[in-house]
Amino acid sequence: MNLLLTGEQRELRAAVRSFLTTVNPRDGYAPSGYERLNGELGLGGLIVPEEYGGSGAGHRDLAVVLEETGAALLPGPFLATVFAAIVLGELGAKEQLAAIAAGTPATVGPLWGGGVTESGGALTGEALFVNGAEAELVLVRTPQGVFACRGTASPVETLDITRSQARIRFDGEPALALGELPARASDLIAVALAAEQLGVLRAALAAIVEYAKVRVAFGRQIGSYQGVKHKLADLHCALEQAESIVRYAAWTADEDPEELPKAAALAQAYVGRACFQAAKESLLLHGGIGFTWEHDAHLYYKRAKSDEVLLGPPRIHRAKLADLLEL
Amino acid sequence: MNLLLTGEQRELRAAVRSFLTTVNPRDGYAPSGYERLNGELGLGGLIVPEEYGGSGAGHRDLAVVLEETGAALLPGPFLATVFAAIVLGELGAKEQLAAIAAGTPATVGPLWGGGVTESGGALTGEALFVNGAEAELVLVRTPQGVFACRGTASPVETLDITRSQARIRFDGEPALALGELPARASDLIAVALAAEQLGVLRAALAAIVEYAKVRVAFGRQIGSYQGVKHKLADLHCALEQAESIVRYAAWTADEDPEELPKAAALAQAYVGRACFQAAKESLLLHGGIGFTWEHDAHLYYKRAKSDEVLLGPPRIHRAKLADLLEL
Amino acid sequence: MDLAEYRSAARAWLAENLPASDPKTFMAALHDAGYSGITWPAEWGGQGLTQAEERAFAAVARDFSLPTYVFSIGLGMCGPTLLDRGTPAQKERYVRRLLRGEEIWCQLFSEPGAGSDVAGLQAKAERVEGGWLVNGQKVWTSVAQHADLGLLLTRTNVDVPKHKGLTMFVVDMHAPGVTVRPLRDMTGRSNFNEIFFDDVHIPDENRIGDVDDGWSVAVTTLLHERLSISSGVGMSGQRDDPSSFEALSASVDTGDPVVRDQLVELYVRSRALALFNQRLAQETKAGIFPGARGSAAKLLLAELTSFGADLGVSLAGPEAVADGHPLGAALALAPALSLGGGTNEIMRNIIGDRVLNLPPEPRVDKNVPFKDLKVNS
Amino acid sequence: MDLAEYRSAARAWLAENLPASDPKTFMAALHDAGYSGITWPAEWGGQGLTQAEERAFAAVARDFSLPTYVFSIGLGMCGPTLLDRGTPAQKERYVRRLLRGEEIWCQLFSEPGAGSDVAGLQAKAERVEGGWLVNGQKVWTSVAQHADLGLLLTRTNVDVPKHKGLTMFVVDMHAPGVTVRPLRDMTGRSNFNEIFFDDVHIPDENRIGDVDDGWSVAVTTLLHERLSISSGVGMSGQRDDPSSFEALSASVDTGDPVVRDQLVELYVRSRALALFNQRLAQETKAGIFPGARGSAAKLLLAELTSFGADLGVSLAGPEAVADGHPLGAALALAPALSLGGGTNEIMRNIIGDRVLNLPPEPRVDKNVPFKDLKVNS
Repeated sequence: MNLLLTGEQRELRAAVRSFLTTVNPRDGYAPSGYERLNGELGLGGLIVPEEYGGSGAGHRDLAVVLEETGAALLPGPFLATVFAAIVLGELGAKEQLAAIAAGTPATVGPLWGGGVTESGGALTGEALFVNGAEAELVLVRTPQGVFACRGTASPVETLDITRSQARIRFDGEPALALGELPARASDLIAVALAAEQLGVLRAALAAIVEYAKVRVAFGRQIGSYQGVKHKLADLHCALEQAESIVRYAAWTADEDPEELPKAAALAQAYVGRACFQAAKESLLLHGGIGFTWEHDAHLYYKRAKSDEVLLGPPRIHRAKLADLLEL
Repeated sequence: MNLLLTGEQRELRAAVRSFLTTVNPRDGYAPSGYERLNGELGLGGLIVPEEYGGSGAGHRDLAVVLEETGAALLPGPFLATVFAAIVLGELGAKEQLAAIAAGTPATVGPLWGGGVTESGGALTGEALFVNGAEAELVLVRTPQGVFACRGTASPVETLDITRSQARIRFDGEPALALGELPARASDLIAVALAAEQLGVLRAALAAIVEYAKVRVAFGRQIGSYQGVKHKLADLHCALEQAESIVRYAAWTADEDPEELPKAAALAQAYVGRACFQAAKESLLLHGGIGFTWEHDAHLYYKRAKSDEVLLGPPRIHRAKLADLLEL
Repeated sequence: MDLAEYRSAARAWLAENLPASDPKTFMAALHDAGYSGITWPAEWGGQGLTQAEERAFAAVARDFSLPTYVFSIGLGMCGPTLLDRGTPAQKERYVRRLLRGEEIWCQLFSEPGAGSDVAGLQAKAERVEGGWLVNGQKVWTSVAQHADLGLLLTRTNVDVPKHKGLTMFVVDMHAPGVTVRPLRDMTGRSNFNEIFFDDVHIPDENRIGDVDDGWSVAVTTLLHERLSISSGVGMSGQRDDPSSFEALSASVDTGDPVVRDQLVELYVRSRALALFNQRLAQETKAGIFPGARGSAAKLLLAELTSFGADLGVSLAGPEAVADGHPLGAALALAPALSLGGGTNEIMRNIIGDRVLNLPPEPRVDKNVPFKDLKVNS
Repeated sequence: MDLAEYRSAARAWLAENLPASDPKTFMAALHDAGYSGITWPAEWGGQGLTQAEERAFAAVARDFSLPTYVFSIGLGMCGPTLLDRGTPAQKERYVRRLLRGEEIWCQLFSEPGAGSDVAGLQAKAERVEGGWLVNGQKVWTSVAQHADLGLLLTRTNVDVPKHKGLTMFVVDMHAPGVTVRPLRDMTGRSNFNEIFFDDVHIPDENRIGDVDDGWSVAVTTLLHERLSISSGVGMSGQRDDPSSFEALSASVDTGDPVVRDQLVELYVRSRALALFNQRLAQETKAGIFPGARGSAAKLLLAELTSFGADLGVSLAGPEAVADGHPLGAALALAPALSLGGGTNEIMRNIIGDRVLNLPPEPRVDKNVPFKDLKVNS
């Protein structure tokens, strides 16, 4: 088992990080930015096999990238497309994988609960889809399996303004059957999300650590007070553990399929919680400025919470762990 | 509803507190001390009706006394006798109540789980009894009801050296049937225990607050560091809430029988946990000295934990609350 | 008139006069009826009655919805400060109109660079012909967009330690050079304002207290602020809160024992705080002043609010963060309670220092002239 | 010899020589076989090999039970300090015998009045004819009852700030005036000792480093202490711990979903720390020195241990606190991990200061002569 980044992964991280410095999380989906992301950096088809035009990278590489897009709160359908690529990869849907490698924005949903059913090759119902309005390829989870189908998308108001969602309605649209969703796809999605959460955690902590070095109260920097310092030390401990878990879970995704389900549930159970805690403390320790709309603290806070419930109420990951541990 | 102490209760508290200053929690059961406690202070029969020789006091008064005996870690069968008096009071067992008012040390058990059964007027089995070796009057909970019966007591090693326990074995000893245990008795026992826990919490917190004012590290008192100060502030918040809950629960015991079950479960769910947290933090913040046998910090820590599980694993109180709240 | 009569008269009056067409008209009528400034001296427009009547009216008023929000800063903080520290002429000029709702007040202490450390503020007032000239910025000001007058704390001396160079004024919010700008907060709404002072002239007769003695005046105001917050905490509003125990146990599926256990935790914490607040209220009624212990109630409320909103969203799942769901909105608002009226860290300091009497931190800002002190730029 | 051969030779040797009849005999044999002081210079009795061999041996040794506990302070702290800071004569005199187990060492820094703040110690050494005279008390000393020699930190100057008036010595534990008294701790056992020094004479040749420069020597020792603690944390011992996830899920009734959820919490925390420790170990192997980040692992282990013991007793109920139940014993021992090797608060300071580079606390003890400093009486 290897929990360290390779030299190549460090280079990948540096390239992605450098690209993302230009991103403003409030700007929403910028197709031109995604063209560069998919083109020059080749991130869109990162985990798509080379034979379909992708980079054929593993989940450890993917985790490195998602940590950075999470830290930057990258808006637009990047994560949604990753989720779709994971599902298509597990289903072996060549044509759609090629489309993703070519830069087609995609999504899969609903990620929790139901709402859409198939009958006679057509879909009926309604559900929430991450970036449902931006996606050109929409994968729909139904009790009858996964289908590709465009419905009518209406954007909804989201707590996390950096990640749009849409309610997509299906009124008997014909759908392309792609097969039953393998359980492994859900686990891989959980690991990918945890990698994003690790990035959000790291960025939220870094922001308050820097602020604590310069903000002054009662004649000294607030980071010199143990009331602040000890909280930040605890968050650093959480970050170290979260990073270790994400590296491990990504490693099982690539190398140890039997351990993957447990590692994926562990990653959601630990990292999701730690990420929200860090974002919350970061916001609070910023004081009044952290409560303003203009400051980014609330973007991390809201992304952290939205991520924590993205795949369902967080208790489902713990319940899954209890089952896997045969408690 | 009244959550404040009356003038009389303040006097009672002062008298008990003054008496208890002479108590050393490591000395074990001192019958001579109990003679004064039961005689001069009249605490043994505090809640025994006046017609049976007691003081006929209410549960609010009892809570005031137990808070003090808890804070002093009074060794010996005081709490066990209170539990027995509660059970006998609810059963209306006049003769035994009179014995208690006259100073007979008593106990009731097992407080959790089973182990003893009745058949043909005789008891068989074995169970743990708080102060089982010191008690002259032993009340035994069986599936067939409550019985008075002396078995063969063997003291056991306890984590909490300030409160002895014994395993009592019954080999067909004839037993006096006292009736079915009313649910109310269990609630009253839970409230009484919470009052003791409030005292332990208060004393553990007071000890570390005083130490933090005098102990010096790096040239200043440790209480001036926010790392210590903020922890103590949080414990103070817990103390304020614990006191409020105990006053309320004792009030329902006297005045609002319908609310008592919920209040009793609330008291155990909140105060038991808060008490152990305070005792633990108190010990840890004492530093090395708190780890020594000679220092009293570990006595509070162990009493707090032993109290928290005295009536069973603490989750039972929360489960009861869930039922009572019809969740 | 005994209290029962007082209460029923108050109830009858409120029933008759509510809902009101306009806050200012209502306030004037409330004052005419004798319910504004119940404990304030009659000399300045109050009723000169006791805490008993005030509490009785407050208890009755809880069943109604009074349109008095814009007057709350004046009634809770500015008015009491004027009564404590104003000259007779100032009381004459301001208090009655405040009680009648003729002038709306706001409070101008906090600055972007001086939050927890209010005394580190930098907005400066310089002596000029006939008064003072004010330049600087204030923030987190409620109701400023409606206010006619403001209680303004300024720096008048940088050559002395920070607490010793402040002066308090009443400022005309309509004066030239005063700009009020709504401050959008993380909920997406504007609950507060920023105020900019650009060469604003204030006559010296508007000064409250002595020159450079403004901190002692501010302490009075802040004391009244804390009292008005802590007397209210946890006592009401539970019904409307989507993350309260009552609301959550009605809205989430309790089939899972783990969910039930988490709701029990919320119940336990909520009851613990509610009972503590009731005990504090009973003590106050019995003449025991809660003092700094009120900070414990404020801290606990902030933490409970945060815990409840977090739990609520976690239990409800993805739907709670879309479509303006009330639980998502509660989560966005929750930090307000941890930041307004003193952060959690400040509350813990107060409890440690003033309730537990722990030794203070070494102060690096106590004896340093303000101009030499490390401050936020 | 490649590492695989090295490993299998070590395994064969350990299998042949264990269990041993007597620790000292075993240590001498271990040295003769070339497994004591693997990375230490050959000149002073070490093997002069690399970290690779040391790690290989440690990995093999984990499958055996080596009777080396009484030598652990010498091997982990005193020996490395001598190698770093001793004179050639001192190295010649002490190091080889230490590696061969001929002399047992202990470390004498902590005092009742100087725990977290080691440099605030008061045991004093005064210059006398031919050396020094030591008076004072030390505490929390492991293996002192077996020790032949001790590394002793003393105060030699009270007219300078506290860090600048300390001197380090090697003390003969059998010298007249040295009294070792077992210290009973809250577990009821004596895991540590108190040491009293009453006019104990130490020759000047036993001084390590310069007069009044003992703090820099102590820093070396403490660095080695932290390394030897943090390299071990969380890596083993889980199997024997009754409050580990594995043990608890086997011993408690998991019929209640709430119990299962609490065990999941324990599992999550345990795995989180175990994986962090594995990552640190992999980094170390890759040449990335963990430094102060090891304090995070130590803090997390202390908190996990406390959490597990508390949970275990709570799940097991009344039986866990009677009859010497292993869970009760675990609860009594749990605080040791939060107190030994630096308290949780000290760990948080280290993480804040040295990992996050946060600004330091204002220091009131930095430039004050020791005699004027506030210390514990």
